[in-house]
Amino acid sequence: MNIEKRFIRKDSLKKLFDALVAKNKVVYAPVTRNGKTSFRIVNDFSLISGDYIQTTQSSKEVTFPRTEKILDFEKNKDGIGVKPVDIQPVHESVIWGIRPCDAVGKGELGAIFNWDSKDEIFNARVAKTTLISFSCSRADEYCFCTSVGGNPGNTEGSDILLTLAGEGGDYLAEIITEKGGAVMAAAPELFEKDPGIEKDKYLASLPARFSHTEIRNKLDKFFESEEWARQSLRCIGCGACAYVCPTCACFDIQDESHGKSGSRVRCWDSCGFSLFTLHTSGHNPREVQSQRWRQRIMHKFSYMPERLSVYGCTGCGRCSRGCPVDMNLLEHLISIQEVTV
Amino acid sequence: MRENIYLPYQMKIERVTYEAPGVKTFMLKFINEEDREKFEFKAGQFGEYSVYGVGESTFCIASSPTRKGYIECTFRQTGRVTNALSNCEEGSIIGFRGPYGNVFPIEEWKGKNLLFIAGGIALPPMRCVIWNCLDLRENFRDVTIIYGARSVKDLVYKHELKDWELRKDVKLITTVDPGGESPDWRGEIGFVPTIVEKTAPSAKDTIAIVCGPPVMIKFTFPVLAKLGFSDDNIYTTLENRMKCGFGKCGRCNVGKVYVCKDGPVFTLAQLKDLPDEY
Amino acid sequence: MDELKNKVRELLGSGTVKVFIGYTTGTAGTKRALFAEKPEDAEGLVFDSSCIQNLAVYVTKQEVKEKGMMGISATLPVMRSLVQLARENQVSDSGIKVIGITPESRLIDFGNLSEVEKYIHQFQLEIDQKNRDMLEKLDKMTVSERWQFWLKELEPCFKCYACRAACPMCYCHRCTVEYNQPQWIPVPSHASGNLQWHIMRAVHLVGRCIDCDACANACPLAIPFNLLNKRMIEDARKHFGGYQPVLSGDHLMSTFKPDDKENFIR
Amino acid sequence: MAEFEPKIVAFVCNWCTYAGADLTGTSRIKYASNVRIIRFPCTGRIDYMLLIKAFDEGADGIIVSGCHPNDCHYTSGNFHARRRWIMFRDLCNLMGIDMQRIKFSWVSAAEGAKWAEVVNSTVTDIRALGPYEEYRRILNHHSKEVTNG
Repeated sequence: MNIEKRFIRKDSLKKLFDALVAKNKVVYAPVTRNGKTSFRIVNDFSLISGDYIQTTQSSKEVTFPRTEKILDFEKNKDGIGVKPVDIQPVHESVIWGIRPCDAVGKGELGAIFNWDSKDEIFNARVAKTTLISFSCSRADEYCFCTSVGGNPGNTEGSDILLTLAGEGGDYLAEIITEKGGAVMAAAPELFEKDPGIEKDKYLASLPARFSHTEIRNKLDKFFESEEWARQSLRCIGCGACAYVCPTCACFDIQDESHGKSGSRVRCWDSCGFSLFTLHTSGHNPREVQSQRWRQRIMHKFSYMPERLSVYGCTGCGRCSRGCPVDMNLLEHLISIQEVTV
Repeated sequence: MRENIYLPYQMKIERVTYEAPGVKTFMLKFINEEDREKFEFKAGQFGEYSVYGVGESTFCIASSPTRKGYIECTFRQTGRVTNALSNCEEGSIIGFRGPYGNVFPIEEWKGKNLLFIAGGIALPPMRCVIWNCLDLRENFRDVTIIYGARSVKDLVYKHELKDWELRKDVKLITTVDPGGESPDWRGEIGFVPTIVEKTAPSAKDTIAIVCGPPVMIKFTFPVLAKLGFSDDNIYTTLENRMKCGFGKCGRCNVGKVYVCKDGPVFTLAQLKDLPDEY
Repeated sequence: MDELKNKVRELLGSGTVKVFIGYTTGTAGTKRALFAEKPEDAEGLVFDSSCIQNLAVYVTKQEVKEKGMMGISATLPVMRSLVQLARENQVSDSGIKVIGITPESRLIDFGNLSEVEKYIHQFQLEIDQKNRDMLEKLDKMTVSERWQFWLKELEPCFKCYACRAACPMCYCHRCTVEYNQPQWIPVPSHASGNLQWHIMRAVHLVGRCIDCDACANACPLAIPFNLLNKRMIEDARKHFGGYQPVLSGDHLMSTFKPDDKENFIR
Repeated sequence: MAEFEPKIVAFVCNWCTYAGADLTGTSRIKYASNVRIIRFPCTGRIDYMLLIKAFDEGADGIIVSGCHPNDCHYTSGNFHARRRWIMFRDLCNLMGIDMQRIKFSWVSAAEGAKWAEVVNSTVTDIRALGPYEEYRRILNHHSKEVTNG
């Protein structure tokens, strides 16, 4: 489908939001609390935060919840009854106000969940989610989408992309997919004719800092490098980077029961945890933090491109912002590019 | 194709066999007739076995794909799930997802000699391929099995070892570590690599399949090399921690290789290309 | 600042110390840990009031320990942590050299941990007014209101365990949450799992927490769970006269008094 | 509707309260049947997480009971336990866990009547409080959508 360009006036934005809520969509939008901006279900437009470069967490939780039930079981007199989770009742939802880099993350997650067997639980959620992205007019020192093939006005993955066109507060709306078209159909009168807005003029300027293909080539021979140990010395091995990341998909499968019944759930896990790869025998293939840090970088910038044909990083910078010890991914990637093997 | 890829087949424990201290074999039958008929696997593949309310655990299918209608698994009681499995009685229902992973290229081995080398609890993954080959015995030339364990009581599949011993078309060599023998032990005494060096057949036209604890593997490979086995003719299986079994949970990869998809079966030549992460 | 750099150059140059743990400037002016191993690395050292990470967390990290004798620039909370860690046999004079930094940014070249102990005992372990007010506010709520407060506050917690990782006292190789026989703490993040995790964390730190706020600063979601630790510090004072990290002797929760007062046991 | 019957879990020490509860039975003193007794070697062994686990498994109330001070079979297990409970109660209270649902007592091997009284009064109190709905509501909330801010 060709991208259709329209124009939305400042005061039409709220009307569009209200129209979506009125259509019974579950709308996730950025809300700021305790100084952190996260996607929450919002019914009231005034609660939405406008002043953020990036949300603390990515929106992946909508399609890949941190705890997702996969089946229920119940012990009965005949043994055990097992009921797979019914994926159909997932609500039609809209993610409002995500950044283009987050929308790219949708595709990267999708690659992981579909490269071999298809994860229909994930796919059902994606199918029912519409992404209304907002281009970036500002970037900070953590952002590096342009270094991994994105840009502040990237349409990839979004259903509609809104670009703030100057001080006036009006928006250029790019309707990218059929889902985006359906949003427009919810309030067609709000989508006016595009007066010919020059989108690029309003986007943040963010020169690329490294070349992801160069990094990828370099990583092929970088496994044994001492750089990993040097970089990860201050890493304390928590899972913050993985949990705020829009593309990290590592998970655990756990059973939880109360009395005779319970559920099996799929829940987030992180390659940064020391017990992630621990064998029951006590042997651990990735014993120290440098090996785990290497896995994180290699997986995103070498293994994923090779096996899944996508990079595992959108350049959103959340991992660096959320890191308690300032493990700055951009800085580390640049240093990998600079170090001689 | 199952819509929910995490959904296990319901399996009934048909028979429990005590193999060795802490080691049991389950014969599992599909509760659903349709599942039973559709289910197919090949030697070398593994699955996720689960006790509802406790969790899932990964291990190989220990029965041969030539024996239809059921699968068998052998496990040692070590962690939470294997402990719970161990407490299951005949008739209880457990979950099974699979089969996952790649297979031993048995087709390619036609007309060759086979040398199986296993240590301790690593005979189960081997047993699958041994029976598979024995059931197609006419396809192969000499078959030699070298199996060692710490002590006589730690040898698993004792009744099958007897079967193999009696067969004229199989050469079976069993061994126990020094000090592990019983008064009536008639097999070899010594560590597996030493016994391999002493008793292995010629490397010419021979495929070696090696499974065992890391330390055994580490010392057996050089012996095989010395005997003239090429890296392409030595097979083994890797076991890394896994949760999903289909390349999503992110746990099992060794470099860019996913053990759950590209493995668990590897040739030594392939292993040498991998980083030391297993 | 230069005094610190010179001191570290001297320590590394003479080989007294193999690695010096200090602060340096990180992204956007924030401060982060620096591991100086050569005298010239000392050039990167900085110190100011924004150096808030508790560096004592690194003295139990295997990869840092392997480098040999450690030196550390220690603010009051770091010194307290070190003394507590020494009490728990995690660090000793043979493994660490402490360069103290007073609240006035004066350097103290401690000869050994006993001197550090003596120094920290000049200061009471006391929680600040802002948090005291917050606790008071919570006390005024009904039990149900407090329950709702915590459900809401803990709801975003996705169990990244940054709070645990940032805490110098959480040095266990295998934490209770990682034991699964039995599974003390549910692995997934959900209301009851989060509640249990934070109760457990708070209890394991009773009498050991030195109120450095490293956990709260580390939390990527800014969850105020450190209020639990602060309440425990206040209560220890109320019930048992408070505590201070010590190099020897009894620890608040490993001991008792026959006349400990309570009013709830029938 | 039938009257609410609270589920109560009692964590007791082997040497005093368990023996005391035994005496209650052998003395043929009748007491409420709502209690499930779990025997421990000593109150010092009763991990605080067990109390939370009891709520997690659906208990409405909890009794923790052991030897009187100075009577501990292991000399000081109950003193250690007491100190822990003092702190733990305050923590739970701050967390909004209803401390009226956890009762602590010292019941000796000779106090069969006291045990009956402890159980009966606990059952009465918990019955008045009703089922612990607040805790039950937080169980099994998997895959819920991200909540409203």
